[in-house]
Amino acid sequence: MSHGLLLTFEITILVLAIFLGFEVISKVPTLLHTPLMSGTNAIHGIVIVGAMLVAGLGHKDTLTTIVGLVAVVLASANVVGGFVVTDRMLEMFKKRERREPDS
Amino acid sequence: MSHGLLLTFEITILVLAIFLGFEVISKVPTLLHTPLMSGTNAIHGIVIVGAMLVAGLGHKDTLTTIVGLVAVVLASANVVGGFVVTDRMLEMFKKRERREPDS
Amino acid sequence: MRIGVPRELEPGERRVALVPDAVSRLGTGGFEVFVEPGAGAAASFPDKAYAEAGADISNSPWEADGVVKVRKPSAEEVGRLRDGQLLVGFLEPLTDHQGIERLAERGVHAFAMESIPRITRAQPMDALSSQATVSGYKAVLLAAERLPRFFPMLMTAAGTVAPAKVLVLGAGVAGLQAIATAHRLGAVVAGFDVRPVVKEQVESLGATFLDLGILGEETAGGYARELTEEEQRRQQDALEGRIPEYDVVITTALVPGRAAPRLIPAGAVAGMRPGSVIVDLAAEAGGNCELTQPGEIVERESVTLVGLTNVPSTMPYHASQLYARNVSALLQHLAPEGELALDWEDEITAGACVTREQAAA
Amino acid sequence: MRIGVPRELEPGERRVALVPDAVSRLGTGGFEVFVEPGAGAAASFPDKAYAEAGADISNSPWEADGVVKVRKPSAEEVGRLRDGQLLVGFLEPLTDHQGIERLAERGVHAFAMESIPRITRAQPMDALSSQATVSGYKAVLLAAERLPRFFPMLMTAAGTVAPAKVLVLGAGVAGLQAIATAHRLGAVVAGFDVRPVVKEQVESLGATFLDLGILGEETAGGYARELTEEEQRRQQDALEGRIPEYDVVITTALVPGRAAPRLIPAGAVAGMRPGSVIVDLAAEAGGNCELTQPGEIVERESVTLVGLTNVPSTMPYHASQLYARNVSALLQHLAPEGELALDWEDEITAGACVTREQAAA
Amino acid sequence: MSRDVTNLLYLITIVTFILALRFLSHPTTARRGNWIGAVGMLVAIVVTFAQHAVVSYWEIAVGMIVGGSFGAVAARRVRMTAMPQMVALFNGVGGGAAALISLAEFHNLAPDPGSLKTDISASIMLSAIIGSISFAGSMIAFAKLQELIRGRPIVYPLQQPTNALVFAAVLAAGIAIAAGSEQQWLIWVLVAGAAVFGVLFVLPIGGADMPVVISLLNAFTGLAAAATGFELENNVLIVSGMLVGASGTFLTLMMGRAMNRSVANVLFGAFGQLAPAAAGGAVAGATDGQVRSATAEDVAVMLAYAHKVVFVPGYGMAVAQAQHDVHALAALLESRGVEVSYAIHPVAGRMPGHMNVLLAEANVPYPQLKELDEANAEFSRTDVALVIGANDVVNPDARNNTASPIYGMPILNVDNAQQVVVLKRSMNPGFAGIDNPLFLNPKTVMLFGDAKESVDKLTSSVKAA
Amino acid sequence: MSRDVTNLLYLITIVTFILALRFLSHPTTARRGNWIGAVGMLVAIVVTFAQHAVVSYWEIAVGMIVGGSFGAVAARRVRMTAMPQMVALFNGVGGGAAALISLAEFHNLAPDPGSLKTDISASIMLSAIIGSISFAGSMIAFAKLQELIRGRPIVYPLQQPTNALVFAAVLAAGIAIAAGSEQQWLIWVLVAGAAVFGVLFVLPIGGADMPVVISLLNAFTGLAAAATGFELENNVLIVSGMLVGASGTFLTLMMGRAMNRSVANVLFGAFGQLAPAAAGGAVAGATDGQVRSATAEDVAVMLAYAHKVVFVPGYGMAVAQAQHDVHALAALLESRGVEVSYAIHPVAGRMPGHMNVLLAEANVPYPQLKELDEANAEFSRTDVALVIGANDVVNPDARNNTASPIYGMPILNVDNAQQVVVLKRSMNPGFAGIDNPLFLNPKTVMLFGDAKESVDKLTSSVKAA
Ligand SMILES: NC(=O)c1ccc[n+]([C@@H]2O[C@H](COP(=O)([O-])OP(=O)(O)OC[C@H]3O[C@@H](n4cnc5c(N)ncnc54)[C@H](OP(=O)(O)O)[C@@H]3O)[C@@H](O)[C@H]2O)c1
Ligand SMILES: NC(=O)c1ccc[n+]([C@@H]2O[C@H](COP(=O)([O-])OP(=O)(O)OC[C@H]3O[C@@H](n4cnc5c(N)ncnc54)[C@H](OP(=O)(O)O)[C@@H]3O)[C@@H](O)[C@H]2O)c1
Ligand SMILES: NC(=O)c1ccc[n+]([C@@H]2O[C@H](COP(=O)([O-])OP(=O)(O)OC[C@H]3O[C@@H](n4cnc5c(N)ncnc54)[C@H](O)[C@@H]3O)[C@@H](O)[C@H]2O)c1
Ligand SMILES: NC(=O)c1ccc[n+]([C@@H]2O[C@H](COP(=O)([O-])OP(=O)(O)OC[C@H]3O[C@@H](n4cnc5c(N)ncnc54)[C@H](O)[C@@H]3O)[C@@H](O)[C@H]2O)c1
Repeated sequence: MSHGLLLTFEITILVLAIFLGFEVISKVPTLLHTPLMSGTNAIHGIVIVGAMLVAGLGHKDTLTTIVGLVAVVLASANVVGGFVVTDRMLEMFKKRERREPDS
Repeated sequence: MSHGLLLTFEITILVLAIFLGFEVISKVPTLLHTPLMSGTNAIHGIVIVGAMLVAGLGHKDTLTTIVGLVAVVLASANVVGGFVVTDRMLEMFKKRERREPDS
Repeated sequence: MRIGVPRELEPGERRVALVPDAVSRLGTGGFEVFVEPGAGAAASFPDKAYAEAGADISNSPWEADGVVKVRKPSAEEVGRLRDGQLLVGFLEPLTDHQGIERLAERGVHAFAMESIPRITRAQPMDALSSQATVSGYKAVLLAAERLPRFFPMLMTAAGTVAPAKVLVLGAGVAGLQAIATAHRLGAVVAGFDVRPVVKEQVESLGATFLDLGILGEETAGGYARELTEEEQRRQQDALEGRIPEYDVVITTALVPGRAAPRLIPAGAVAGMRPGSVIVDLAAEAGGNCELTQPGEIVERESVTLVGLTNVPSTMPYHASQLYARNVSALLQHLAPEGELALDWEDEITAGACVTREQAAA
Repeated sequence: MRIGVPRELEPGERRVALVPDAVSRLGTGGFEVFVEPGAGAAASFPDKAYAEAGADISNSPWEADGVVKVRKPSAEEVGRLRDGQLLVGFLEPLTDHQGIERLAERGVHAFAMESIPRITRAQPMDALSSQATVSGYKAVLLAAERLPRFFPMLMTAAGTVAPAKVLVLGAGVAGLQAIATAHRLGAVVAGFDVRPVVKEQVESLGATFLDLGILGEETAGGYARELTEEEQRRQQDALEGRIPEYDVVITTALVPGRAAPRLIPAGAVAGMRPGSVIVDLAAEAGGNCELTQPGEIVERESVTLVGLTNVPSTMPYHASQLYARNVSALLQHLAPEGELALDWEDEITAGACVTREQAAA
Repeated sequence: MSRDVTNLLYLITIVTFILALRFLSHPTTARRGNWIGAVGMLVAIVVTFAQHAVVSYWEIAVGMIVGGSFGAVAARRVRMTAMPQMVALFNGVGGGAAALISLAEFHNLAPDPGSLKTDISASIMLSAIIGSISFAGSMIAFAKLQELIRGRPIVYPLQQPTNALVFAAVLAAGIAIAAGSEQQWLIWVLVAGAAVFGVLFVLPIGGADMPVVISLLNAFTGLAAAATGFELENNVLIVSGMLVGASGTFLTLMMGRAMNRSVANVLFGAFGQLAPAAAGGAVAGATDGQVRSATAEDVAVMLAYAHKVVFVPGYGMAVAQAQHDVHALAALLESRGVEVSYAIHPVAGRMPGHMNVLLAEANVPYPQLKELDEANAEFSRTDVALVIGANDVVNPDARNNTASPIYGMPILNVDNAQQVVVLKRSMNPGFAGIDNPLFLNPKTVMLFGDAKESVDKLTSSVKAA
Repeated sequence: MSRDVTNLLYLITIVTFILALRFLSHPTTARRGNWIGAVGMLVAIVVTFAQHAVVSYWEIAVGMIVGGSFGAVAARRVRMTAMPQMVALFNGVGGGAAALISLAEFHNLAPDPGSLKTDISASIMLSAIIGSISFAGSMIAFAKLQELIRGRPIVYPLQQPTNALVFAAVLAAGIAIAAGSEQQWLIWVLVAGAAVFGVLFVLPIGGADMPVVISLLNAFTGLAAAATGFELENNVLIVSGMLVGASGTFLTLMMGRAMNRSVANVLFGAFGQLAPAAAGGAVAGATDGQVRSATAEDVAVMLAYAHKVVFVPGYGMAVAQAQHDVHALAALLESRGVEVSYAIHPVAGRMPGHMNVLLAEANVPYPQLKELDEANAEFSRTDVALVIGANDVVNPDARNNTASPIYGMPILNVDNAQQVVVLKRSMNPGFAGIDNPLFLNPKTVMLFGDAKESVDKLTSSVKAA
């Protein structure tokens, strides 16, 4: 099996992901624009997987490892910060809904 | 690159296709159930590609070729019949919409 | 068949039994109509209109094979009737026994509009309903005109006007129409009746049902059963407590063949705010209010009491139009091709007939 | 400051200048109110209610520092006024020059309710608007009671009742209220006015605008300019052609300080269906209809003409309540802390004042 | 063309199929969607032809012409009412093709030891089983609908054990193949056994339930196609097959829901354990004498594409105080070019003029209100009569049944309209307390629920249509 | 764990991310969606740790703790108002990580000739460029929002040529890498050049437009992550990265639309060729003195999640004859548990009682109507005041501006509510013919359009919310 075949499958995945991405967020209310942006921001923190792979494969030279580790640090900040910020934004949202009647 | 890697990518494709399938047809009106069923029926006529590949690869023995050709015949019927039937169903639909005012 | 339409002689009666439109409709159904000159004038139907509709205004209506009237004939009119002649009108069979006796003596086929059974098939002939519709509507106008207040709520630069509160007692045909009309004008409306099904009907008009905890039953014909004395007392007491909240009370409670139930004792009237109005549509049957003066509009305890006995007649044009339709429907039922063909097996014919040729029914 | 409320003497006038509610409100604003016994009786406000609101019903209202009235004072009443005293009421400054003269002679500070400028700030004092609201509403009731037909459409077992067609000429405050009320009752309503902005206003009430192709202008105060003679003639002609379509015509057209414009010639009345009704709210200013008899209800050409001149007085409770609010707002403007402090620079004070202490304004 | 280039070009087909599905889900775009799908299919075929590994051009072309013409002719000739069995037929041949591909692949690869990796052999067995079930099941469905065999559930003793036995045999053969056995006969047993199971599976299901079964088998064929994609390492087959598999499954569930029945009930109801739900019946397969209930979306599509709609209000509209909502729906339909009027029966409601009062309150223009005679003259050219909480006033017994207590009352002949929709909460009678045969009329669908809520749902659904 | 098993387990993460996105698009489920995403992320991290190829556990763990704590602390500490710059910051570091991965991969693979296939090198260059632009651009966006540098567009002569030049250089290096050059310095030039371009690209964009820019850069980071997925032949990276890339792009377009501006206008507006649209302003970034217009969906969410909503009808409601629709909206909100009332100004409309007549026609219950004083007492505990075609009666000039012709008229103090929404067709004045500063209040958003249509849209949107 050729490397080319794998590539075509990768591209197929890409195309499907594009459609899913569009499909899934069509018709979001404006008020959710910012939290949704923040939520997707957290999701692309998945580069942490790439960073771990690059940093973690033992047989690499020091530069690779160091650059990889810096990438891990950055990506971790993205992941944790992203989810926490989103949660805080949405919390604000929820609170309003939950406010008990004051009359 | 292993055959296993390709398989994982194939499965990834499968998963994405499942989501897309669900996503795309959520909320169809009941009246479209039958045409939509018919339309998807036409789409799985894509097995014709498989049939062509099986029948068309020259170095196979006769049985393969014959069975493949029968598959081509069946799949072609699926493709052509499927699209035509769907179109006829939807045509009926359109006509009603286009009817000119009669008063 | 020839039908005569005499002018109504009852004082204050402005309606007429057939309107020009009905005359032309009957004309195509094999009837000939004799109209007394001036019969429709009070209801805004000039003789010219009758003539154009094909009526004969030169012959006496009493010559015809049948006479249609709104009110029961006077003694003098009864004298002009003859054996076998048809008579249709509000003949008051349950209360005016003497009048019915007289008709029986003359041997007329007399059909009382109020005796037509209230079955689905007979709805086009149901003059009680059509005239009650007029009364219900008009009762609200009578009240609104006499009330020193607005019906609707208004929030204005000169302050807020609170909406009038209207109570309708007895939510039959007239009562429901009154509720609908008062609601339209913007009043806050409540309805009350002893028949349990009425609650939903009142609410279906956007009004509320006043729950007094007193419910009677419905008889087979859809009418209310008369309450027992004990029930009546409880009802009066409950109402006495609630009536002072209202600016307008419209009463329509009737039990066929009985005196109107007493719903509003004098004490309740005294409790009302000065300027309030009571319209008693049951005045003719003695009134639902103790202080009602049948036929008159009086003031008692600073409350205006409207006891008019013939409300539909105050809106003669449409009241006559509807009545004429009822009468035509009955005539077409009794004389399908324009020829009298009385089928005594028929529920409507048998039910509406109060006297027959040569013998009382 | 002490304010007196005398009983209105004008025949048929049932309103009162201050109601108990206004009395208590003024009480907290530094005013003392003297009410003549029986002043509010015709409007359903008993003396007891005034007393409970803090009014003094033992002193003569004429003793007070200011007198508030609905109608202009009679000659006899003017005699009881004194120099520097405050007088508030409908003083008819544009038409009753003699009366104003007399007031000037007495040296009273006279403020005419109808002269309050129609600016935003003065809206709570705008008695023309508040009383016109009453008139507009009542005009429809007067018409509906007298019309031998239904206003609403009804499709019944006894046939269909067509809705009444109502035309309202002049769609100012009263006209718009009439349109709204007739529409509520279910009539098919059209409105007409010479001011171009009115079309949208009529439509905002769910009615249609009758387009006669005649449009005048609006003056600075929001009033209509008087039409030229040529325009008037064209209007009459156009209306004469259209009016027979309608069952009810309500007219409210006025131009301040002039006789009411003639909109409906006798010919148009003759063209109407028998039983139709015209309510002329401009009767006091001579009437919009040629046949109107100011102050009376007459029948002409089988059409009922309602020419009552004091319609608000037929609904005295709410008319008084609104008027009292207007008067209180003016009093509070003229005497902010309960002490008279007339600021002649102020647009409202200057505009509403018709005579001043010792000298005519 | 190399295989990789082919696979990239197949992406075009994938995209068109996704778009086709999206478009098919919307009434206004559905037809366009079908065309887009057809174009994508053409691309896939051309691209496959161009792949240099494919050599037997002529044979394939002839095969395609044979199969294609059959499909085209059959699809064009058939009557509109026979459409469902056509879908079953074409679905069956698609499933058959998938099964045959697996058969050929196995035959082709098995003799070459080691060439059959576990995932490939598992795919072969799956597509063979599913394709074969789909083929045989669809043929039975076709035969039932075409009335070649009787439509009623066919049951016989020991049905369940038989089915289980056949299925177990198929499964055993399948596991053997997946486990690496390369015996040729296994695949024949597999295909044949699955076909038998397909027959047994569909036989006990009644004709009225066939649409749901066909939809399920349709999803099966999609899955079979996806499995062949794994066999052939082909992206377009995997994606398209799975799209159909997933959307078809969802669609099957929705169809079941529209019939008020669970899919399990449809499939296994005949075995007697699960009694069919009493109230509902299939919209597509109902026959005279049955009450059919529809969803708001369904009715909304009828309304949105109608030319003329007549509203028939009754006491139920008053009880629900739905007059404002009714006017909003009518105004929406008008804005879409539908001709709207209201048929007012003289005794609708509980007082003379009841409907007038309410509709005037909601500002319905008077000219849209039609009296009995006028309305009855219009029904024959009415697409949809929407009965809102009326009952007695539209009861055809008043016309036909001399024994009925309301015989002789003139009624609104809504049954002259093309379609009748009745909005009420239950099958309860109205004022007169009598049953209404209108509700059993094949033209009629019921939309159960409070009139106000139903009308609101209709309004939102019409907006979406 | 083998790489293939890892890849299969990554599917869990993929599924959670898809669900997270779906849930995030809906107000009621958004928070749950975020949690689902976080769980999926955890799965991916654990799975990656478990892969036997990964060896430097400790270094990685320390790196994660360092980065993670910074992220957690920064995210928790920041004030609510500073959220947007936080998003920019975290987006930037994500982009930076992607660029660094590419740098490391190139450094790792390039010395080993032939190991760099074209697709891999192309991916490396794409993720390096895009990631680097996203990193630098986000940092500038952060600095602008944090007011470390001034927020206004920064322009200077020859800006465009400079940008073009930098971009050309980056592109040249990229092409060289993709073409197979394995020079180490090329990648450094690429990364550095892209970073410079990122800076230059964002500098000229104004602070108010930053949300759109951040959204775009967010999509960029997603694309960069997807590209690293190609480098590493990793499915979760490809799918997740592309999901973010696609949804982020769409979101950017929607944000632009919500601001009534094209994205091109936002990005290149400062260059002067495209003047910013006069009417609209960003909802998120508007400042005092600007008219902000909102969409119906936006307002619908405000209403649906409010505790108390006060409707303020005026002459515009009458003109639009929207009273029935207003009542329908109010009833819908009530059914969702929102407390609803109507504030009736004594001179709203054109005749005394104008609003009363209309609202009574629509059957609005009398107790819900509040007089001026009563209503004003309620506004301070009102979440949303919905002004429907009123103007003069809510003009705060009547309270504050002695020069105003309406000074002294008591008005409805809607500006005491948390938020004010004004429904009218334009910025035209009302009866008094004067401007209304309420419309410029930062609390106010305008929903332009005919009142009836706007209210209808709100009703459908509230139903969907
Ligand atoms: N107009 C008059 O003057 C008058 C006077 C007295 C009697 N009547 C009689 O009343 C009848 C009128 O006929 P009609 O067709 O208008 O009414 P109907 O025959 O009484 O039927 C009304 C139907 O509305 C349904 N309904 C009740 N509430 C509902 C709600 N909230 N939502 C949805 N549906 C609801 C009921 O079915 P569910 O319970 O299943 O929902 C009922 O079957 C005639 O028989 C007439 O003779 C008329
Ligand atoms: N109540 C009375 O008795 C009375 C009598 C006479 C005068 N007035 C005066 O009238 C004013 C009343 O205040 P108000 O706030 O009710 O009205 P307003 O100040 O006149 O404002 C009405 C607003 O509604 C908008 N509008 C008009 N048609 C619309 C439509 N179809 N859809 C959406 N919006 C529409 C207009 O803006 P767009 O054009 O931008 O849409 C206008 O700004 C006061 O100044 C009062 O003094 C009152
Ligand atoms: N199906 C048909 O064909 C048809 C046609 C017309 C009327 N109807 C029905 O006939 C019934 C009678 O109508 P009607 O208006 O002629 O009745 P009615 O004039 O005899 O009485 C008026 C109302 O007063 C009520 N009432 C009696 N005693 C009362 C008491 N003590 N307190 C309070 N209310 C009291 C009655 O229940 C009735 O609703 C109604 O239900 C009406 O719907 C049916
Ligand atoms: N902004 C405010 O504070 C305020 C307050 C109250 C009233 N107003 C406005 O003042 C205006 C006058 O109201 P009004 O009711 O007191 O007016 P009015 O009583 O003087 O006149 C009644 C109506 O008759 C109309 N009219 C005059 N000549 C006519 C003719 N030949 N044909 C037809 N119609 C004719 C006028 O245009 C007016 O609409 C209205 O526009 C009202 O809205 C404004």
